[in-house]
Amino acid sequence: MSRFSITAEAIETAPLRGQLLDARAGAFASFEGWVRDHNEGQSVSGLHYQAYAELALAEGEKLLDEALALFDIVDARCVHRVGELSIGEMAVWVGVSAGHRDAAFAACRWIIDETKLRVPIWKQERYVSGVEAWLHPTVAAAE
Amino acid sequence: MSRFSITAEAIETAPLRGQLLDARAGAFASFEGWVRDHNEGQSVSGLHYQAYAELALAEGEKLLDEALALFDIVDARCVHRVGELSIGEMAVWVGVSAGHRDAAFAACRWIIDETKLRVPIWKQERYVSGVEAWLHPTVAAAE
Amino acid sequence: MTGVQVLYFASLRQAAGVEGEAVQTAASDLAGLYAELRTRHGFAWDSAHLRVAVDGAFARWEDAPAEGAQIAFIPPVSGG
Amino acid sequence: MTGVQVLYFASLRQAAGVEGEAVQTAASDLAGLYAELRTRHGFAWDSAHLRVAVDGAFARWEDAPAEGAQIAFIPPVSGG
Repeated sequence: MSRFSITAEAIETAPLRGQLLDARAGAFASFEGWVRDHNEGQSVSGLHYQAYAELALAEGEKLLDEALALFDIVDARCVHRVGELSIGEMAVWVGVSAGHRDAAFAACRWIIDETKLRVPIWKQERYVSGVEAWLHPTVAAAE
Repeated sequence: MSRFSITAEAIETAPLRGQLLDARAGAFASFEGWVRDHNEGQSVSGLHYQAYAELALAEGEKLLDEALALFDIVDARCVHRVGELSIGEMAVWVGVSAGHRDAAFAACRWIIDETKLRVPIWKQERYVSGVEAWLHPTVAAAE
Repeated sequence: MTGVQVLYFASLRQAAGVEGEAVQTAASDLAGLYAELRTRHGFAWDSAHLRVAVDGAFARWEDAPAEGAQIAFIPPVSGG
Repeated sequence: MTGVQVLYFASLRQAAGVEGEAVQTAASDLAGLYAELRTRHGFAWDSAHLRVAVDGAFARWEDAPAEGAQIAFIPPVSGG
Protein backbone atom coordinates (compact mmCIF):
# COMPACT_ATOMS: atom_id res chain seq x y z
CA MET A 1 0.00 0.00 0.00
CA SER A 2 1.18 3.44 -0.83
CA ARG A 3 1.17 6.04 1.98
CA PHE A 4 2.92 8.85 0.10
CA SER A 5 1.51 10.29 -3.09
CA ILE A 6 1.94 13.16 -5.52
CA THR A 7 -0.93 14.81 -7.34
CA ALA A 8 -1.34 17.46 -10.01
CA GLU A 9 -4.98 18.01 -8.93
CA ALA A 10 -6.35 19.87 -5.89
CA ILE A 11 -5.70 17.72 -2.79
CA GLU A 12 -8.80 15.92 -1.49
CA THR A 13 -8.18 15.22 2.18
CA ALA A 14 -11.39 13.34 3.08
CA PRO A 15 -10.48 10.03 1.36
CA LEU A 16 -6.99 10.11 2.91
CA ARG A 17 -8.36 10.80 6.38
CA GLY A 18 -10.83 7.96 5.80
CA GLN A 19 -7.94 5.56 5.24
CA LEU A 20 -6.66 6.42 8.73
CA LEU A 21 -9.88 5.72 10.67
CA ASP A 22 -9.24 2.92 13.14
CA ALA A 23 -11.06 1.83 16.29
CA ARG A 24 -7.70 1.80 18.16
CA ALA A 25 -7.05 5.47 17.33
CA GLY A 26 -8.01 8.14 19.84
CA ALA A 27 -6.05 10.96 18.23
CA PHE A 28 -5.65 12.34 14.72
CA ALA A 29 -3.24 15.16 13.89
CA SER A 30 -3.00 16.73 10.48
CA PHE A 31 -1.01 19.46 8.80
CA GLU A 32 -1.66 21.46 5.64
CA GLY A 33 0.80 23.70 3.83
CA TRP A 34 -1.01 26.59 2.15
CA VAL A 35 0.32 28.98 -0.48
CA ARG A 36 0.62 32.31 1.27
CA ASP A 37 0.81 35.74 -0.28
CA HIS A 38 4.30 36.61 0.89
CA ASN A 39 7.68 35.06 1.66
CA GLU A 40 10.67 36.77 3.23
CA GLY A 41 9.34 40.23 2.51
CA GLN A 42 8.27 39.66 -1.10
CA SER A 43 4.67 39.60 -2.35
CA VAL A 44 3.93 36.21 -3.89
CA SER A 45 1.28 35.77 -6.58
CA GLY A 46 1.58 31.99 -6.96
CA LEU A 47 3.79 28.94 -6.89
CA HIS A 48 4.95 26.17 -9.13
CA TYR A 49 6.03 22.84 -7.62
CA GLN A 50 8.18 20.45 -9.61
CA ALA A 51 8.93 16.88 -8.48
CA TYR A 52 11.34 14.16 -9.52
CA ALA A 53 8.32 11.89 -9.21
CA GLU A 54 9.98 8.48 -9.30
CA LEU A 55 12.48 9.30 -6.55
CA ALA A 56 10.04 11.47 -4.58
CA LEU A 57 7.56 8.60 -4.30
CA ALA A 58 10.26 6.17 -3.18
CA GLU A 59 11.75 8.62 -0.67
CA GLY A 60 8.32 9.64 0.64
CA GLU A 61 7.31 6.02 1.17
CA LYS A 62 10.59 5.33 2.98
CA LEU A 63 10.04 8.35 5.20
CA LEU A 64 6.54 7.17 6.18
CA ASP A 65 7.85 3.68 6.91
CA GLU A 66 10.41 5.30 9.20
CA ALA A 67 7.68 7.33 10.94
CA LEU A 68 5.71 4.14 11.64
CA ALA A 69 8.81 2.59 13.19
CA LEU A 70 9.84 5.69 15.19
CA PHE A 71 6.49 6.72 16.68
CA ASP A 72 3.69 4.88 18.48
CA ILE A 73 1.12 5.64 15.78
CA VAL A 74 -1.54 3.63 13.98
CA ASP A 75 -1.00 4.93 10.44
CA ALA A 76 0.00 8.00 8.38
CA ARG A 77 -0.41 9.53 4.95
CA CYS A 78 1.26 12.36 3.06
CA VAL A 79 0.36 13.87 -0.30
CA HIS A 80 2.18 16.65 -2.15
CA ARG A 81 0.74 18.77 -4.94
CA VAL A 82 2.73 19.61 -8.08
CA GLY A 83 2.18 22.12 -10.89
CA GLU A 84 0.76 25.64 -10.65
CA LEU A 85 -0.83 26.75 -7.37
CA SER A 86 -2.63 29.95 -6.46
CA ILE A 87 -2.68 31.79 -3.12
CA GLY A 88 -4.66 29.77 -0.56
CA GLU A 89 -4.27 26.42 -2.32
CA MET A 90 -3.01 23.39 -0.41
CA ALA A 91 0.52 22.33 -1.35
CA VAL A 92 0.95 19.44 1.05
CA TRP A 93 -1.13 17.43 3.53
CA VAL A 94 0.01 15.12 6.34
CA GLY A 95 -2.36 13.02 8.46
CA VAL A 96 -1.50 10.74 11.38
CA SER A 97 -3.73 8.54 13.55
CA ALA A 98 -2.52 7.25 16.93
CA GLY A 99 -3.74 5.92 20.25
CA HIS A 100 -2.76 9.17 21.99
CA ARG A 101 -2.08 12.75 20.96
CA ASP A 102 1.60 12.92 21.95
CA ALA A 103 2.58 10.49 19.22
CA ALA A 104 0.10 11.89 16.70
CA PHE A 105 1.50 15.43 17.01
CA ALA A 106 5.15 14.34 17.12
CA ALA A 107 4.87 12.09 14.07
CA CYS A 108 2.88 14.66 12.07
CA ARG A 109 5.53 17.30 12.74
CA TRP A 110 8.36 14.89 11.93
CA ILE A 111 6.77 13.85 8.64
CA ILE A 112 6.32 17.39 7.35
CA ASP A 113 9.85 18.34 8.47
CA GLU A 114 11.43 15.30 6.79
CA THR A 115 9.33 15.77 3.66
CA LYS A 116 10.66 19.30 3.30
CA LEU A 117 14.24 18.15 3.91
CA ARG A 118 14.43 14.96 1.89
CA VAL A 119 11.79 14.56 -0.79
CA PRO A 120 12.94 15.81 -4.23
CA ILE A 121 10.28 18.45 -4.82
CA TRP A 122 11.07 22.07 -5.61
CA LYS A 123 9.14 25.29 -5.24
CA GLN A 124 9.29 28.17 -7.68
CA GLU A 125 7.77 31.40 -6.41
CA ARG A 126 6.17 33.90 -8.75
CA TYR A 127 6.36 37.39 -7.33
CA VAL A 128 3.93 40.22 -7.89
CA SER A 129 6.89 42.01 -9.54
CA GLY A 130 6.81 39.39 -12.33
CA VAL A 131 10.07 37.73 -11.30
CA GLU A 132 10.14 33.96 -10.76
CA ALA A 133 12.65 32.17 -8.53
CA TRP A 134 13.39 28.57 -7.64
CA LEU A 135 13.87 28.16 -3.92
CA HIS A 136 16.88 26.14 -2.75
CA PRO A 137 17.31 26.36 1.02
CA THR A 138 21.13 26.48 0.90
CA VAL A 139 21.40 28.76 -2.14
CA ALA A 140 23.54 31.26 -0.20
CA ALA A 141 26.15 28.55 0.45
CA ALA A 142 26.35 27.77 -3.27
CA GLU A 143 27.32 31.25 -4.33
CA MET B 1 -17.24 36.23 16.86
CA SER B 2 -17.27 32.91 18.59
CA ARG B 3 -14.22 30.66 18.17
CA PHE B 4 -15.22 27.92 20.62
CA SER B 5 -18.43 25.96 20.20
CA ILE B 6 -20.29 22.94 21.54
CA THR B 7 -22.47 20.72 19.41
CA ALA B 8 -24.79 17.78 19.95
CA GLU B 9 -24.50 16.84 16.25
CA ALA B 10 -21.64 15.14 14.38
CA ILE B 11 -18.82 17.69 13.99
CA GLU B 12 -18.52 19.18 10.50
CA THR B 13 -14.94 20.34 10.11
CA ALA B 14 -15.07 21.84 6.60
CA PRO B 15 -16.97 25.04 7.53
CA LEU B 16 -14.67 25.63 10.52
CA ARG B 17 -11.55 25.12 8.42
CA GLY B 18 -13.08 27.50 5.88
CA GLN B 19 -13.27 30.22 8.54
CA LEU B 20 -9.50 29.92 8.99
CA LEU B 21 -8.47 30.37 5.35
CA ASP B 22 -6.34 33.48 5.03
CA ALA B 23 -3.87 34.65 2.40
CA ARG B 24 -1.30 35.34 5.15
CA ALA B 25 -1.44 31.73 6.39
CA GLY B 26 1.13 29.22 5.11
CA ALA B 27 0.41 26.55 7.71
CA PHE B 28 -2.68 24.88 9.11
CA ALA B 29 -2.53 22.35 11.95
CA SER B 30 -5.54 20.46 13.21
CA PHE B 31 -6.32 17.87 15.83
CA GLU B 32 -9.24 15.47 16.19
CA GLY B 33 -10.09 13.40 19.25
CA TRP B 34 -11.74 10.14 18.23
CA VAL B 35 -13.62 7.68 20.43
CA ARG B 36 -11.41 4.62 20.64
CA ASP B 37 -12.40 1.10 21.57
CA HIS B 38 -10.34 0.84 24.74
CA ASN B 39 -9.01 2.91 27.63
CA GLU B 40 -6.58 1.81 30.30
CA GLY B 41 -7.09 -1.87 29.58
CA GLN B 42 -10.90 -1.84 29.37
CA SER B 43 -12.96 -2.40 26.22
CA VAL B 44 -15.07 0.67 25.53
CA SER B 45 -18.36 0.46 23.60
CA GLY B 46 -19.16 4.19 23.57
CA LEU B 47 -18.98 7.51 25.36
CA HIS B 48 -21.25 10.15 26.73
CA TYR B 49 -20.02 13.75 27.04
CA GLN B 50 -21.76 16.20 29.34
CA ALA B 51 -20.99 19.93 29.41
CA TYR B 52 -21.80 22.82 31.66
CA ALA B 53 -22.51 24.67 28.46
CA GLU B 54 -22.69 28.25 29.71
CA LEU B 55 -19.34 28.08 31.52
CA ALA B 56 -17.70 25.82 28.91
CA LEU B 57 -18.41 28.34 26.14
CA ALA B 58 -17.05 31.22 28.21
CA GLU B 59 -13.95 29.29 29.29
CA GLY B 60 -13.33 27.94 25.77
CA GLU B 61 -13.57 31.43 24.28
CA LYS B 62 -11.16 32.77 26.91
CA LEU B 63 -8.72 29.95 26.15
CA LEU B 64 -8.76 30.72 22.41
CA ASP B 65 -8.24 34.43 23.12
CA GLU B 66 -5.21 33.43 25.19
CA ALA B 67 -3.89 31.24 22.35
CA LEU B 68 -4.12 34.19 19.94
CA ALA B 69 -2.11 36.31 22.38
CA LEU B 70 0.48 33.61 23.20
CA PHE B 71 1.27 32.29 19.71
CA ASP B 72 2.09 33.91 16.37
CA ILE B 73 -1.01 32.53 14.66
CA VAL B 74 -3.63 33.94 12.32
CA ASP B 75 -6.73 32.35 13.86
CA ALA B 76 -8.06 29.25 15.66
CA ARG B 77 -11.26 27.32 16.29
CA CYS B 78 -12.29 24.55 18.66
CA VAL B 79 -15.51 22.58 18.79
CA HIS B 80 -16.50 19.90 21.31
CA ARG B 81 -19.22 17.32 20.85
CA VAL B 82 -21.67 16.42 23.64
CA GLY B 83 -24.16 13.56 24.05
CA GLU B 84 -23.78 9.94 23.02
CA LEU B 85 -20.83 8.98 20.80
CA SER B 86 -19.94 5.66 19.18
CA ILE B 87 -16.48 4.23 18.51
CA GLY B 88 -14.75 6.20 15.75
CA GLU B 89 -16.81 9.38 16.18
CA MET B 90 -15.10 12.74 16.61
CA ALA B 91 -15.33 14.16 20.13
CA VAL B 92 -13.31 17.33 19.62
CA TRP B 93 -11.70 19.29 16.80
CA VAL B 94 -9.05 22.02 16.96
CA GLY B 95 -7.84 23.98 13.92
CA VAL B 96 -5.14 26.67 13.78
CA SER B 97 -3.88 28.75 10.85
CA ALA B 98 -0.53 30.55 11.04
CA GLY B 99 2.20 32.05 8.90
CA HIS B 100 4.54 29.17 9.76
CA ARG B 101 4.22 25.63 11.04
CA ASP B 102 6.05 26.08 14.36
CA ALA B 103 3.32 28.32 15.73
CA ALA B 104 0.50 26.32 14.11
CA PHE B 105 1.61 23.06 15.76
CA ALA B 106 2.43 24.66 19.13
CA ALA B 107 -0.89 26.50 19.38
CA CYS B 108 -2.91 23.48 18.23
CA ARG B 109 -1.30 21.33 20.90
CA TRP B 110 -1.75 23.99 23.57
CA ILE B 111 -5.43 24.45 22.75
CA ILE B 112 -6.29 20.76 23.01
CA ASP B 113 -4.26 20.43 26.24
CA GLU B 114 -5.93 23.46 27.85
CA THR B 115 -9.37 22.37 26.66
CA LYS B 116 -8.90 19.04 28.39
CA LEU B 117 -7.65 20.74 31.57
CA ARG B 118 -9.99 23.69 31.90
CA VAL B 119 -13.24 23.42 29.99
CA PRO B 120 -16.12 21.98 32.07
CA ILE B 121 -16.93 18.95 29.95
CA TRP B 122 -17.01 15.40 31.33
CA LYS B 123 -16.65 12.02 29.70
CA GLN B 124 -18.57 8.94 30.77
CA GLU B 125 -17.25 5.68 29.34
CA ARG B 126 -19.56 2.75 28.65
CA TYR B 127 -17.65 -0.51 28.86
CA VAL B 128 -18.39 -3.70 26.95
CA SER B 129 -19.02 -5.24 30.41
CA GLY B 130 -22.10 -2.96 30.75
CA VAL B 131 -20.56 -0.77 33.45
CA GLU B 132 -20.52 3.03 32.98
CA ALA B 133 -18.04 5.37 34.66
CA TRP B 134 -17.52 9.12 34.74
CA LEU B 135 -13.87 9.99 34.25
CA HIS B 136 -12.34 12.52 36.61
CA PRO B 137 -8.57 12.76 36.12
CA THR B 138 -7.75 13.15 39.82
CA VAL B 139 -10.31 10.63 41.09
CA ALA B 140 -7.57 8.66 42.91
CA ALA B 141 -6.68 11.73 44.98
CA ALA B 142 -10.31 12.14 46.07
CA GLU B 143 -10.66 8.72 47.63
CA MET C 1 -31.63 31.51 55.07
CA THR C 2 -30.56 32.10 51.48
CA GLY C 3 -32.34 30.50 48.53
CA VAL C 4 -30.08 29.34 45.67
CA GLN C 5 -30.27 27.06 42.64
CA VAL C 6 -27.59 24.34 42.61
CA LEU C 7 -26.34 22.48 39.49
CA TYR C 8 -24.57 19.10 39.49
CA PHE C 9 -22.43 17.54 36.77
CA ALA C 10 -20.96 14.13 35.94
CA SER C 11 -20.39 11.91 39.02
CA LEU C 12 -21.91 14.55 41.33
CA ARG C 13 -25.09 14.46 39.24
CA GLN C 14 -25.03 10.68 39.34
CA ALA C 15 -24.68 10.71 43.16
CA ALA C 16 -27.36 13.38 43.67
CA GLY C 17 -29.73 11.74 41.20
CA VAL C 18 -30.83 15.16 39.93
CA GLU C 19 -29.38 17.75 37.50
CA GLY C 20 -29.99 20.49 40.02
CA GLU C 21 -32.16 21.56 42.91
CA ALA C 22 -33.42 24.60 44.81
CA VAL C 23 -31.68 24.82 48.18
CA GLN C 24 -32.27 26.94 51.30
CA THR C 25 -28.98 27.36 53.11
CA ALA C 26 -27.67 29.00 56.27
CA ALA C 27 -24.06 28.55 55.08
CA SER C 28 -21.94 31.71 55.11
CA ASP C 29 -19.82 30.69 52.13
CA LEU C 30 -19.89 28.32 49.16
CA ALA C 31 -17.59 25.85 50.94
CA GLY C 32 -20.17 25.60 53.71
CA LEU C 33 -22.98 25.11 51.18
CA TYR C 34 -21.04 22.30 49.51
CA ALA C 35 -20.39 20.65 52.90
CA GLU C 36 -24.17 20.60 53.57
CA LEU C 37 -24.91 19.08 50.16
CA ARG C 38 -22.05 16.60 50.48
CA THR C 39 -23.63 15.30 53.69
CA ARG C 40 -27.09 15.16 52.08
CA HIS C 41 -26.01 13.30 48.92
CA GLY C 42 -22.90 11.43 50.09
CA PHE C 43 -20.58 13.06 47.53
CA ALA C 44 -17.13 11.40 47.47
CA TRP C 45 -15.28 14.63 46.71
CA ASP C 46 -13.74 17.01 49.18
CA SER C 47 -14.20 20.63 48.04
CA ALA C 48 -10.41 20.88 47.56
CA HIS C 49 -10.83 18.70 44.46
CA LEU C 50 -13.68 20.73 42.97
CA ARG C 51 -14.13 24.19 41.55
CA VAL C 52 -17.22 26.28 42.07
CA ALA C 53 -19.02 28.63 39.68
CA VAL C 54 -21.70 31.25 40.27
CA ASP C 55 -23.99 32.42 37.48
CA GLY C 56 -21.76 30.92 34.77
CA ALA C 57 -18.38 32.23 35.99
CA PHE C 58 -15.77 30.63 38.23
CA ALA C 59 -16.07 31.83 41.85
CA ARG C 60 -14.23 31.39 45.17
CA TRP C 61 -15.18 28.97 47.94
CA GLU C 62 -15.12 31.84 50.44
CA ASP C 63 -17.74 33.82 48.48
CA ALA C 64 -21.11 34.09 50.22
CA PRO C 65 -24.13 32.55 48.49
CA ALA C 66 -26.36 35.31 47.09
CA GLU C 67 -30.13 35.05 47.03
CA GLY C 68 -31.26 33.59 43.68
CA ALA C 69 -27.73 32.69 42.52
CA GLN C 70 -27.11 29.70 40.28
CA ILE C 71 -24.27 27.73 41.85
CA ALA C 72 -22.43 24.88 40.09
CA PHE C 73 -19.97 22.41 41.59
CA ILE C 74 -17.33 21.42 39.03
CA PRO C 75 -15.60 18.05 39.42
CA PRO C 76 -12.29 17.48 37.60
CA VAL C 77 -13.01 17.78 33.88
CA SER C 78 -12.41 15.06 31.28
CA GLY C 79 -13.33 16.52 27.91
CA GLY C 80 -11.31 16.03 24.76
CA MET D 1 32.83 6.73 -23.82
CA THR D 2 29.68 5.93 -21.83
CA GLY D 3 26.20 6.94 -22.99
CA VAL D 4 23.81 8.09 -20.24
CA GLN D 5 20.54 10.00 -19.93
CA VAL D 6 20.74 13.04 -17.63
CA LEU D 7 17.77 14.70 -15.85
CA TYR D 8 17.70 18.27 -14.53
CA PHE D 9 15.37 19.82 -11.96
CA ALA D 10 14.44 23.28 -10.70
CA SER D 11 17.23 25.87 -11.15
CA LEU D 12 19.47 23.33 -12.91
CA ARG D 13 16.70 22.73 -15.47
CA GLN D 14 16.30 26.49 -15.84
CA ALA D 15 20.06 26.92 -16.43
CA ALA D 16 20.32 23.97 -18.84
CA GLY D 17 17.16 24.99 -20.71
CA VAL D 18 16.14 21.34 -21.08
CA GLU D 19 14.51 18.73 -18.81
CA GLY D 20 17.17 16.23 -19.72
CA GLU D 21 19.59 15.18 -22.40
CA ALA D 22 21.56 12.22 -23.74
CA VAL D 23 25.24 12.58 -22.91
CA GLN D 24 28.40 10.75 -24.01
CA THR D 25 30.97 10.99 -21.24
CA ALA D 26 34.54 9.89 -20.57
CA ALA D 27 34.16 10.72 -16.84
CA SER D 28 35.13 7.90 -14.49
CA ASP D 29 32.59 8.88 -11.82
CA LEU D 30 29.39 10.90 -11.39
CA ALA D 31 31.30 13.84 -9.89
CA GLY D 32 33.34 14.03 -13.10
CA LEU D 33 30.19 13.83 -15.21
CA TYR D 34 28.64 16.70 -13.25
CA ALA D 35 31.83 18.77 -13.65
CA GLU D 36 31.59 18.36 -17.45
CA LEU D 37 27.93 19.39 -17.49
CA ARG D 38 28.54 22.28 -15.09
CA THR D 39 31.10 23.68 -17.55
CA ARG D 40 28.72 23.15 -20.48
CA HIS D 41 25.66 24.80 -18.86
CA GLY D 42 27.26 27.19 -16.36
CA PHE D 43 25.55 25.65 -13.30
CA ALA D 44 26.07 27.75 -10.16
CA TRP D 45 26.20 24.76 -7.82
CA ASP D 46 29.27 22.89 -6.72
CA SER D 47 28.57 19.14 -6.48
CA ALA D 48 29.01 19.34 -2.69
CA HIS D 49 25.63 21.11 -2.56
CA LEU D 50 23.82 18.56 -4.72
CA ARG D 51 22.81 14.95 -4.44
CA VAL D 52 22.91 12.51 -7.33
CA ALA D 53 20.50 9.70 -8.21
CA VAL D 54 20.82 6.83 -10.65
CA ASP D 55 17.77 5.04 -12.04
CA GLY D 56 15.46 6.52 -9.39
CA ALA D 57 17.60 5.85 -6.30
CA PHE D 58 20.13 8.03 -4.50
CA ALA D 59 23.71 7.18 -5.54
CA ARG D 60 27.26 8.24 -4.63
CA TRP D 61 29.40 10.79 -6.49
CA GLU D 62 32.21 8.23 -6.73
CA ASP D 63 29.99 5.70 -8.57
CA ALA D 64 30.93 5.15 -12.21
CA PRO D 65 28.35 6.08 -14.86
CA ALA D 66 26.87 2.88 -16.36
CA GLU D 67 25.89 2.63 -20.02
CA GLY D 68 22.23 3.55 -20.43
CA ALA D 69 21.79 4.79 -16.85
CA GLN D 70 19.35 7.59 -16.01
CA ILE D 71 21.26 10.09 -13.88
CA ALA D 72 19.61 12.95 -11.99
CA PHE D 73 21.27 15.89 -10.24
CA ILE D 74 19.27 16.95 -7.19
CA PRO D 75 19.58 20.55 -5.96
CA PRO D 76 18.51 21.36 -2.39
CA VAL D 77 14.82 20.57 -2.14
CA SER D 78 12.07 23.04 -1.22
CA GLY D 79 8.81 21.11 -1.09
CA GLY D 80 6.16 21.55 1.59
